[in-house]
Amino acid sequence: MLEVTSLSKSFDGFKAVNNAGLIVKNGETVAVIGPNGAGKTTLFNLITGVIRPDSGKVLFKGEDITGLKPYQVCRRGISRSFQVVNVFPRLSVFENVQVSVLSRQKKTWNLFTPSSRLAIAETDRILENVGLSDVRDNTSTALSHGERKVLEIAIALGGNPEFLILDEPTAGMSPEETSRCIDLIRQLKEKLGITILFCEHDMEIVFSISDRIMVMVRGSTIIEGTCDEVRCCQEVQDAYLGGSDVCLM
Amino acid sequence: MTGSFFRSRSAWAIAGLIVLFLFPVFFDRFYVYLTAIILLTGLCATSLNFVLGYGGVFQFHHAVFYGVGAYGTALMILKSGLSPWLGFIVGPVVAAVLGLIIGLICIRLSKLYFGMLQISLGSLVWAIVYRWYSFTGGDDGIHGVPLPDIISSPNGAYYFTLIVTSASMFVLYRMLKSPFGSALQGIRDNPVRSEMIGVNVRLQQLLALTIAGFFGGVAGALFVVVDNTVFPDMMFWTLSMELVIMCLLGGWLSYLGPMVGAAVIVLLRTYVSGITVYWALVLGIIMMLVIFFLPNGVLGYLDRFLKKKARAR
Amino acid sequence: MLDVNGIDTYYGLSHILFDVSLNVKAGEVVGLLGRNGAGKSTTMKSIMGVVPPRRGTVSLNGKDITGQKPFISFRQGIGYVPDDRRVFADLCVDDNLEIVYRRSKDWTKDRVYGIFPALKEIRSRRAGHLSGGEQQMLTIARALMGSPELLLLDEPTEGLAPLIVRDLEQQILKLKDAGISILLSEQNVRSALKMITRAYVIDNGRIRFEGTVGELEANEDVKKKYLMI
Amino acid sequence: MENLFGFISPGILSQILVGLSRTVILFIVSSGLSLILGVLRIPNVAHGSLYMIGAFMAYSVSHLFGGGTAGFWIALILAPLGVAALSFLAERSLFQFLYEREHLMLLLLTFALSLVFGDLVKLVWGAEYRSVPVPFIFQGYINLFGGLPFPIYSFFLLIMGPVIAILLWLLTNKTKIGKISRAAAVDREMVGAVGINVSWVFGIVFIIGCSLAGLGGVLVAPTVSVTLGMDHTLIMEAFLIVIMGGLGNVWGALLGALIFGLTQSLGILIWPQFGIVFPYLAVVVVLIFRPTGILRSTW
Amino acid sequence: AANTIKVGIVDTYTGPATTFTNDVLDGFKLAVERINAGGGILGKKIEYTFRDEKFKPDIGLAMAKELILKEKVDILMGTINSATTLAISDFVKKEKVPFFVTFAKSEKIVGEKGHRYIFNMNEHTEMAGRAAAIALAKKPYVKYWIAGDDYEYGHAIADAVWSNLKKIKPSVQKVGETWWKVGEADFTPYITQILAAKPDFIIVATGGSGMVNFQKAAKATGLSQKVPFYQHTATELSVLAPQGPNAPEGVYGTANYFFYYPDTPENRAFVADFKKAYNRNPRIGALYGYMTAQFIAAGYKKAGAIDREKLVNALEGMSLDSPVGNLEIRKCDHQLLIPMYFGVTKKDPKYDFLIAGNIEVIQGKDYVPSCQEVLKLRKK
Ligand SMILES: Nc1ncnc2c1ncn2[C@@H]1O[C@H](COP(=O)(O)OP(=O)(O)OP(=O)(O)O)[C@@H](O)[C@H]1O
Ligand SMILES: Nc1ncnc2c1ncn2[C@@H]1O[C@H](COP(=O)(O)OP(=O)(O)OP(=O)(O)O)[C@@H](O)[C@H]1O
Ligand SMILES: [Mg+2]
Ligand SMILES: [Mg+2]
Repeated sequence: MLEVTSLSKSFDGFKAVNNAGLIVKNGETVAVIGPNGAGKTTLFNLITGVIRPDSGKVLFKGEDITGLKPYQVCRRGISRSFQVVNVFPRLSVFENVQVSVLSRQKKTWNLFTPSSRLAIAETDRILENVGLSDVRDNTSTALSHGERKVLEIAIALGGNPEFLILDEPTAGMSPEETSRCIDLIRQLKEKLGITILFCEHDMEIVFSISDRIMVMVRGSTIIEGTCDEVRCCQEVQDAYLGGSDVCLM
Repeated sequence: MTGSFFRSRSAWAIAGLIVLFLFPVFFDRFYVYLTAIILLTGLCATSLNFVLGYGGVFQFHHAVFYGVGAYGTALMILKSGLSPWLGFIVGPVVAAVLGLIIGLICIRLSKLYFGMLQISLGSLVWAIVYRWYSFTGGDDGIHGVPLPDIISSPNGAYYFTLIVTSASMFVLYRMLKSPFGSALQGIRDNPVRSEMIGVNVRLQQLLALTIAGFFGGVAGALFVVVDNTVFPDMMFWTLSMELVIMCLLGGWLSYLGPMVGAAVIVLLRTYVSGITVYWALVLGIIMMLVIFFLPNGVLGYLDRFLKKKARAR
Repeated sequence: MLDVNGIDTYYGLSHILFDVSLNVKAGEVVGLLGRNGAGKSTTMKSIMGVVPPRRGTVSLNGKDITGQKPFISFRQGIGYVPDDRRVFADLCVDDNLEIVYRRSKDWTKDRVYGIFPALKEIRSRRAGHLSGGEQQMLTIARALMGSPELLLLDEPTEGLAPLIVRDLEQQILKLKDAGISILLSEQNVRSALKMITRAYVIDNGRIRFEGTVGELEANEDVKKKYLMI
Repeated sequence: MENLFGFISPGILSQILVGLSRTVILFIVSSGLSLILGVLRIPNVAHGSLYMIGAFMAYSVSHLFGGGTAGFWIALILAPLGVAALSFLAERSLFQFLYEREHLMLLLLTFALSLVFGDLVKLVWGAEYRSVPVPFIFQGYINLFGGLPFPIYSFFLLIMGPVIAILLWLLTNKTKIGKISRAAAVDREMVGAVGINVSWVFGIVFIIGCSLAGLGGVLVAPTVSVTLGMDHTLIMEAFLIVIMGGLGNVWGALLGALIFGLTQSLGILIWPQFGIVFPYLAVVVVLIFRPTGILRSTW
Repeated sequence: AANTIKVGIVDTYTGPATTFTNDVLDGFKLAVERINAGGGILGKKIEYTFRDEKFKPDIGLAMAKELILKEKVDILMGTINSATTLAISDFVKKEKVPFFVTFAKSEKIVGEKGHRYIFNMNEHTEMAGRAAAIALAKKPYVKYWIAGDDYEYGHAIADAVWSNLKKIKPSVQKVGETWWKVGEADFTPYITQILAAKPDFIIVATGGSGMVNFQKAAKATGLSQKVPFYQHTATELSVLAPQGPNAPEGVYGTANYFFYYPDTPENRAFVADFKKAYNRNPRIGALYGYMTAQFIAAGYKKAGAIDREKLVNALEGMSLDSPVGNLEIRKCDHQLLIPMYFGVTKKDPKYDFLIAGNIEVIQGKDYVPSCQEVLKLRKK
């Protein structure tokens, strides 16, 4: 479904992403792991058009989407969440998601129908799915950190994506919230058939939900493979896991 | 619950309109004139706030559209020989087109840069109007614009202003509550995220700028109706600053804030200037007090106050 | 050295901390554990003076520091590492360290780079462009520059790669050996337990448990109820 | 066409030199504005008023000391100090509490302040035009290329410009207070949490910026009439210059002032009818090609 | 309001124009105090109220409306801003309220846009231009350069001087023009440019604070010693006094009034009164304000009733004695005919600032456009 080939991006001469490659097949859940500063977030930014690559190609469903604007990428069915919480602070939780839904329905040019009559059912369904119905009318700033992270995902879901990119979805969540979040991701994958690309530092999560893992170090892909392949690979151990006990799990 | 809330809101609007309609019956001509000025200035400020408060765009030279709307109307009436009513359409349309053009040039820029580039472009427009004596009357302006009979009397002008202003305010309100308005507010709060949910941020903002230009132009056309004159000062940057101040003073996050701000400024100007020539000093001090004690503007404060009361209940 | 005595803290109208008391003795690493929104960060902010408590007292080495400005707290030896990595985005890494108020010459840039060698390599890069993990290191490094006696670490491992987390755990223990007392707030209890000697468990703004690591390990009730493990 | 040749032949060089000297004052004032904008994020509309107050103070001081050369030199020291004192007052009593507010709100506040200052000047100095004589040693002119006169005072200005630019650059980029203020511009609370008394840092930066406005006022005083309303034209120009150069960048302010000053003087020679549009056109062109100003801004 | 005659004043009391408008107001007040002290007009006292329009026409117009509709003033007076004046003019025409223009210089006020209710109490640009042209034609200069503020007033003055000069003395040539923006602070670059063209004489059409600024630059660059130049109001006290002894000598200028000229008992008395009241010498505006009050009083007296129409009728063609001699309000266009003094700046041991010397008097009727000309303009 998504094919990234030899993508590169440098900032002031520093190669943040260097010849990275990645393939995600339909229905898969793929994790990107790598040390801090490996270029994971930058890779996601390149795929979604937030920044333009210096070279390389991104193919989505066989079409070239390299260098498209974020909104164009989004309209092709790719949604994402951000590492740092990035929601609409002055809007309510409901509105946060509703805007996303309306945008997907191409209704943002509608000047005269009140929004309050549009896309209500769908927005509520998404909120229900992610478990935010209770705080539907709060403004997003009044949410706890974990809830805001979930709202992040909900906004992304508003775009009814075929392909979802999540940047450290559980960072900063408590164990309880984390496990809820994992359930949610599983549901998305299984019930809705969404293809997911995510990055995460919590290896338990990575190994429990991903089909395949890509390991990035200093901007380049060093290995791509199934959990087991990656888990005990020496390079990965050295560069990232640092001999933690995951190999035994 | 939302239903009754909405009903009460329209009830308030209708009550307000009735009062305004009866105004000339009970009040002296001067107050009618003053109200007309407040209404049209408030419309101008509201149209600015459409992009400033709701769009997060630093539209620092909105007066250009006000002025161009006025000039467009006045020149159309004076020079074209066509029906004067046409002027009231041409003026705002020209303002809208200008809004689009200036928007196209500025749109890539953010915040303060946007504002300053707009001031530059607006000043170019101002300079042309100011220097093009043969067409625009130069810095003396155009005076004594002839109007259709029914709106040339003070009351006629007032009712025309009232009707056009309320219609415009209604349309603007509907737009803000539409998906377009939601997207616009989303862009204000978080442009990056908006783009990521598939909103074409630039295009959306451009449309907003065009709409704001149009209604700024409408306000300008109304000025011609009420005061029969136009002059280049109408598009000088100081007036733009004043409009921004109206928005902030009244409350730029509430819909009627700019209207309230306009009323406050116009009334202060009228009444304080009768007492002292140092009215700018008084105005300045009042503005400071508002900033200190009502950080969300007059209406912003009222809003919050009422909400708090409602919650307490 | 640090004594927090019955503080109550509010954000505007919302009451967040209720009668929170805790203490950190010299050379200790004390954990402040609890789930999201429990009030860990708020406790730290109250100690630092960022969000002054409305009631209760905070004292450092017997001196009352309740509600004083953060910069004074810092000058008296409290280093603060906030949870939301607030590096000075506009400055390079070096300058981030340089502008810190220096109480003494104990900690130099070189010594700090010794603890975080990764930072040395990127010393001239703009802090705002660093990755999340790099920023996290920088904030800790920055706090160290002030030669603190007490370090408030608010979820230092959030978003860090496992390798770095392990490194960091080592570093924190090193800091402890260097005589710095630490108050550490963590979600990641497993990681925290490796470093701390004592722990407080906070929930809903109230201290629910206080005891040594051993006591905590033994107390299944608290672990289940408040820590979800 | 005739016009065109008319101005090239007899010394366009001297024309440019003269154009340069006039940019100095623009630069000094805008650099102060840029400093305040870049660090404190205050779009200080009252900056123009401080420039005007500086000029009026220069008048009063030089008048007090007999209106001669000595008076001017004393004014050169005292008037910026006076403006500094005034801005200190404003900072401690107003701005100090409002740094965290929206930029637009600060704009509103400074606008209010400029209204107040404007009327205060009228109250204190009255409505008369005031004039400060050119200090004796700078009186007169010398003949440059082709016998064209160049006022000696302008030479003085030409030297002042770069001196101030270098001092300011050193201040912002090489001193700790400069770095602190750049950090504080982004995250004030955190700067406090690493042991720095931000409030004072901001205060100092604000005062330095404002006294530059005062200095500009003193320097301009001998060449113009000191009047009410002299703040008005200046402030807009200063803002455009700052934006053109890149917010918060000292060299940007210098470059912006140069572009502004030169397009202004040369523009009028080329097309007298619409001469006033040239500086604005320059801003438009610059911003279209460099949307955040010519040099790197701190925003 | 029954026992008073109410005069409303709208003018600019903010910014550089204040230096002129304050004098208008003070001159007016002085006359009003006298009139009231002498029992008022037809037993009624004059009462006045003034507004600061801040040089903004929209505010000015709103204030005029407020004064007429709310304060119900009998007479309106002001302003220094031509655009404001024209906007108000259109309104007073509808409301039939007499409006005395005290400082705006646009020719349109009594020309093209003139009407029954408007009175111009000062010279307009065309008049100033003619007066200067009459005097300049007698000078030997041939190669002229024209420079000025790039706005209506600057261009109007320059055009008026030039077209009239060309008419009177066809041999003059224009070698070039320079226009700078209003509020220009530093004129050195323009002066260099002008000097390069080596003209015989420069017509400088600046207004307001630009007058002083230009003179300072002329002094600093030595222009005033190299090429003589003319500025309308260059010799006026408000331009020369602030510069003290440092103002350039040899600058030609025209003005309606000096406190030291004409040296007649009437003027001396007026100056003494003014000085006593305000502790400063009266300037040009003081005369306009003073005479406006005098004409209002005399007009009502002649009309015999507090009636606007009668007042207008009474004022048409009326003449009064003034500090500068007998002045007439012309019937056809309501223009005050007032002498113009063409002079050149010079030092005088009596004062610590420069004054006008070699004064040539040009009588009002000699430099005002003829009634036919005005009527032709009005028909347009
Ligand atoms: N706009 C930028 N300018 C300069 N350098 C940048 C920029 N964005 C990222 N970088 C650099 O690129 C590298 C990769 O950053 P990125 O944010 O992609 O890392 P990451 O893999 O997401 O790390 P983490 O897990 O810590 O979030 C970092 O070293 C960072 O400093
Ligand atoms: N600025 C604020 N205004 C209002 N409420 C706040 C603010 N900051 C935090 N809160 C609320 O205070 C409570 C405690 O927050 P705090 O940040 O102390 O939790 P925490 O234990 O640090 O959680 P986490 O592990 O998610 O960081 C939460 O319910 C949060 O919603
Ligand atoms: Mg990342
Ligand atoms: Mg926290």
